[in-house]
Amino acid sequence: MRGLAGIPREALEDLLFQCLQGKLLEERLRRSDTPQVLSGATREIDLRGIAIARAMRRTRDGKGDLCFPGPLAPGPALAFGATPLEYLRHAARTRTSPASARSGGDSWTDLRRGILGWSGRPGMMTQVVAGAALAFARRDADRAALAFESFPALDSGGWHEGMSLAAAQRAPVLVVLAGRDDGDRRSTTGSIARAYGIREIRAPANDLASLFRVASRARRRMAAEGGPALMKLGLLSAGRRGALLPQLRKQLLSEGLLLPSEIDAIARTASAGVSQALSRILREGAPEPEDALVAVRMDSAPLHPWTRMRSPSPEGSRVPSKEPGAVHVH
Amino acid sequence: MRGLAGIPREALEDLLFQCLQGKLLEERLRRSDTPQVLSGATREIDLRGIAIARAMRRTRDGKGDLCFPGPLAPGPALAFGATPLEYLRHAARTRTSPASARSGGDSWTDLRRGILGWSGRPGMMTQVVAGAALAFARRDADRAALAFESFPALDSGGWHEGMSLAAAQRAPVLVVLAGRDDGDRRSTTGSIARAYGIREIRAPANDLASLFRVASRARRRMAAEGGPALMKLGLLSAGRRGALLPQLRKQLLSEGLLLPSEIDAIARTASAGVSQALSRILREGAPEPEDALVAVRMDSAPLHPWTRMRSPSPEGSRVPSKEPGAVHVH
Amino acid sequence: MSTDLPPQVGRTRAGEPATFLEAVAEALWEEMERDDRVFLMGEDIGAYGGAFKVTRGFLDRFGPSRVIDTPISEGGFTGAAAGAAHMGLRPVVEMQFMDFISPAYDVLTNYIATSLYRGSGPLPLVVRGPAGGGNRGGPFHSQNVEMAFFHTPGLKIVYPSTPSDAKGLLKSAIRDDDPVLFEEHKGLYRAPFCRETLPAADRVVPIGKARVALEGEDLTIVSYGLMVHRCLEAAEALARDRIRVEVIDLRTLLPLDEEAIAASVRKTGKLLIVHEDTRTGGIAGEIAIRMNERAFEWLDGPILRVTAIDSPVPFSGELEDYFLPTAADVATAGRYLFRY
Amino acid sequence: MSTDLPPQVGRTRAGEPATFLEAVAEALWEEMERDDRVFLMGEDIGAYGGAFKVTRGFLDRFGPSRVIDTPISEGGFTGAAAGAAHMGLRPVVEMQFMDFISPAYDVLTNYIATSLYRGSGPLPLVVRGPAGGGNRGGPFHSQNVEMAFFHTPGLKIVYPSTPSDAKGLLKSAIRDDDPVLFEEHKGLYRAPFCRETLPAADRVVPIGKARVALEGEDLTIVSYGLMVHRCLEAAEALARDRIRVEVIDLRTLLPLDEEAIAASVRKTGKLLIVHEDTRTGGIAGEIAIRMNERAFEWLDGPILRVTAIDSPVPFSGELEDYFLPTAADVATAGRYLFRY
Ligand SMILES: Cc1ncc(C[n+]2csc(CCOP(=O)(O)OP(=O)(O)O)c2C)c(N)n1
Ligand SMILES: Cc1ncc(C[n+]2csc(CCOP(=O)(O)OP(=O)(O)O)c2C)c(N)n1
Ligand SMILES: [Mg+2]
Ligand SMILES: [Mg+2]
Repeated sequence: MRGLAGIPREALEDLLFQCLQGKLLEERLRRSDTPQVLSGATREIDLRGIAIARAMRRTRDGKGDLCFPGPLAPGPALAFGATPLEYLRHAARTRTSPASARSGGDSWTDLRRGILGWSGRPGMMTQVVAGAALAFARRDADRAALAFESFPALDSGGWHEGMSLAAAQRAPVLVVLAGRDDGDRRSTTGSIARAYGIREIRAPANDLASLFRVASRARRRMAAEGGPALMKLGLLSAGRRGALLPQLRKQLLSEGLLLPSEIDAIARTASAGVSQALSRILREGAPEPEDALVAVRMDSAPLHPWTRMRSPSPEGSRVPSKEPGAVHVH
Repeated sequence: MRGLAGIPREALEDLLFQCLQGKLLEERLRRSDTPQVLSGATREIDLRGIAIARAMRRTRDGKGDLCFPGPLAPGPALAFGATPLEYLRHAARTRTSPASARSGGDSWTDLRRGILGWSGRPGMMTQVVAGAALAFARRDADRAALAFESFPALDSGGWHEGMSLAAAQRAPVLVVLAGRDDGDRRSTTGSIARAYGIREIRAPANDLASLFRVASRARRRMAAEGGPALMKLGLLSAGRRGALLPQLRKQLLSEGLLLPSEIDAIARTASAGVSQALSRILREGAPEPEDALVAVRMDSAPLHPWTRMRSPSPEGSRVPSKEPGAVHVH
Repeated sequence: MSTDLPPQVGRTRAGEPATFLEAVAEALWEEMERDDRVFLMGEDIGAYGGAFKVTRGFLDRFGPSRVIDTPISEGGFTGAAAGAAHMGLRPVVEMQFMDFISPAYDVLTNYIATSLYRGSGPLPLVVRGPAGGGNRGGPFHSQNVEMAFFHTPGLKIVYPSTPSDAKGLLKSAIRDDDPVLFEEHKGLYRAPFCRETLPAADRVVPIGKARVALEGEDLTIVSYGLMVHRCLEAAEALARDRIRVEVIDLRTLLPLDEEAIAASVRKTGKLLIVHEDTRTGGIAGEIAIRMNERAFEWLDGPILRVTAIDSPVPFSGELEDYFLPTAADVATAGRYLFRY
Repeated sequence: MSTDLPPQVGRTRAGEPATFLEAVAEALWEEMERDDRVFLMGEDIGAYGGAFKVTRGFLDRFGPSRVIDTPISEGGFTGAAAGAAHMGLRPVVEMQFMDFISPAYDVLTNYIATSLYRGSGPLPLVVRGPAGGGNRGGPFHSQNVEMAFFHTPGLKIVYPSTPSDAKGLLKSAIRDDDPVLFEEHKGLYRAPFCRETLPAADRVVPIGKARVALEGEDLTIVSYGLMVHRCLEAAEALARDRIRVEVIDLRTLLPLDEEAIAASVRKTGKLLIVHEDTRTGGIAGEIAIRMNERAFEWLDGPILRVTAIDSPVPFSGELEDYFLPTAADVATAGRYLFRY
């Protein structure tokens, strides 16, 4: 199949909207007047991640597919329904950020939407996602998992153990290799897939519609047959990256799927959302220091401030100290 | 090449001697009158490990090849010059055991001979051996490393990271997959080798001479060109295992390389060595308890026995205790 | 159905006393029957029934999707357990020996322990397995692993000393919404001296609460796991010298029940800590400073400890016996501290 | 040749003061020049010069066989370092951030730390890297890792607080026959307040010896790393209240120089321990029990501690500042303990 044939209109609208949103966000964040607090956010948003993630089954009840956006974050997270404002909150470390400003990078989880954050270990999340997929295989007919990893992550034992386990357990997880470089591997994605006895998915073209279609097909097959699959996204030159969105727009027009006025409306909505998010983020407050004390165990009472010696002897003294000038603390 | 053609006579004598030694040791240890203290030692000695290890360049000055005997221990260690008595000391945990009775399993190292012991982590030693091979690649023209691992060990991240690093650094290490089972891998040794971009060595036959030859060739090539290689030893039925040594003997005779009397002499030497080792081991003393305190750091003084409260207050008391009957300890 | 129960999970239903190992097996079995979200992962736990046969017969009863044989990849399957826990399941991961938790150190401390704090939700999972020395296992099959994780906020660590605690605490651990490490001392698994008839009812023991194993007025001894039994032996010996020892069994190491220790120290004025684990960096240190913070004025002598030696666990029997703390060591220290 | 030295290794030769980072770089450079067995492994340390540019220019000078860029596999390359050390080389492994040592936990604690004990000979290798918080790095780029390894017999742990100690101790670590973990606080790397003019001569600082950073009579404060500077600030504040503080900089955490601490405590009678690392299971505990064992009779107040909060390192600046101990916290505790 070529062009957009066979892709549902709703998916195409979404894809266009999310790609526009991503592109606008990226452009706005790159402008020289971007506030300092957002400096960590100005990374490229690879639209291919959006196209692949959009092919998953997304719900908002925690019963859809699962996605670890990895090195293509935040694209896939946006495709799973995260808003630009959430992303900016996360980048700006505000009180209302998805992780309450307690953790950064892409450590941002929203399980109802199916977004899974990480602990900054390239490769490790393939284990976690494999375990989630294992749960799907056991309990839910129609769920699958998606993980974006990078080539350098493949060298880690964490990735290997995750992939190996997913293969042994036939867990439905699609691992997409993407990132800013190809690494210097001495082997192909196909040979790696064969070493684990799993499927290789070829992403023959880099246009968004083809990627969506390939990912949809891989997802259907995983959900039906189980078992992981491996897919590689090649590097794109800046020019070809920039051409992805215009090409989608052109296809939509030339195949008569959306009218110019409809495309404009979608673009306006995306733009308004991004603008709103940007102006809103600057008004959002810094986190409360006490949030650093947030419980790390379910039953832990908020940590008492004893650390800081405000009450250095909570039990008090049985006998008064002998030192002159000693104080009695309770 | 077939038969024994091209294998140096010295190597053949050694091979025969070591295989006979291994076989005798195994048989004696399996007998019902084996002393209890050696119960941990009665494992099969796979002669194929001896044939492969004998193909390495062994010296006694710490400048030869290196071998981690792994799941085929102690065969390859014997081939690297370890004596049956050392093996029995290790198994019987005597004071004079290679690890001073402090550690067991195959955690037995003799770096002058080129034997490397482990810490009981399947797969991990491929890292260590890769690092040694890296040192060879850097400093020594003609050294190579050999590691025996098992199929289940391949699932570990440790193995993967070791193999990956060896491949990236072109370290000369031959990893032989051997063990009591083949695992349930969904892939072949060849596909695994290709995933790391390394050579697969085929072990077409299981006769000792062929294995020796294949390993010799692999070693020569590693030392010349660098880079790791992967080789699989298949499972052998008990019958075929039992046939390995008779076949070698037959080849030696039929190709006229050793006279029956020479073979007998070698067999007698091997037998005498094993008998001596067995009778000697029973007279060797248990370790001294203080050896448990052996320094774990180079500069650590022998640990003081404070732990046991023999001298609970080494510094003594500044003021006498107020308790009636208190003692003053110095 | 109870007629064809695997033997190690049928003691209590048959009204017989259970060993420590059987108590663990019963807890697993009952929790799996009670809650189908609970499932097991580990090496050789299925067809083979586990290295110590804790899970013998589980595969037949619960099937391969709830009794999962894993490859040798402790990091990988612990990470996978986290993923399954995210999805609402309640994994119980077996380490064949607790020593093998070390390849999972990274995922446990960085991903699993931090999940709740990072806003990624609770991760209810249990990592359990046989721990401890005295079994001639050598340095890699005898370790106590609590101190590798004690410093990690977000984890809980449980180390019971009796069958009834093992069963009740393992049930609590499985129902707990936090990740729990659960150590089972091999020396207790089949020990005849600690067989117990367990209540038939579903009884849980709360995590985070220590237990007074013996009441006394003169000296507090704090311990956990197998060493509790050594301390009780020592207490008997000391009782013959009219030294009345209070033995506190921590049961949970993290969070530490400092209130229970402080209460005892305020009564006795003397504190001895006993652990089988090696000395430097053992839990005795944390207890010592907490008691400095909370009960310094009540201390009538230094806080002391009896522990293993700072060395890997030796392989040979002679060396291992010397390495491990004994009841006699505890009694010597107790006598010294009493007289202090 | 010294004319084309990379800038970060040329300060001392040029007679200029060096930052902490430059002191580390100089130690590496000089040791590599002195001994061709020394080589480096780590992520992006070659062409890129390292995440913090400690090894900029090293690849050009020493070539790719002595400055080895590794894949992302901390366990693997630490294990490989052990293999190279077995063969007589002296590897120095860089963790890009010290946090990333956790995947190497297994090989470090089980293989490397036990080697000498197992009769496998010494394993001279160094694992070094940037540690500590205050840099807005969040939970995975701000950790102090000492307590993950403090419990492991066979390792040494060094955590210097000044450029001259960093240089002298790193040289010692590289020449040491034991595996040494070497933590470098990021907050010291380029801190102007701790620039120092270093002696041009080859000077080593012995491992295992603490340093009296400030002499005093009233109160002992023990610390290490960046926190030593906070303690010195606090001591200044306390001096204005006529409280004379003795500040001990541990420099080496393992083996712990308990003699130096005990000597000070016997003089002052009061002990406060300060560490940036989180509270429960921190080194303060071990110091507390050692001082109970060795100096209890001299204690005129409880042993107390000021530490970070028991939580992962928070990401946002506001939260991290609240999480970390400050000089003011130390002063408050010091004042309290003085008056006790
Ligand atoms: C265990 C561990 N080792 C190293 C790092 C540091 N690290 C984070 S990302 C990264 C490079 C990953 O390369 P790639 O996945 O290609 O990402 P990109 O080049 O797109 O940034 C490294 C070395 C880490 N976070 N964790
Ligand atoms: C990290 C770790 N996990 C698990 C084990 C336990 N273990 C030791 S050998 C082994 C099986 C290895 O299988 P294989 O290599 O085939 O050995 P064989 O079957 O020949 O005994 C297992 C699970 C271990 N020693 N270390
Ligand atoms: Mg990259
Ligand atoms: Mg096997």
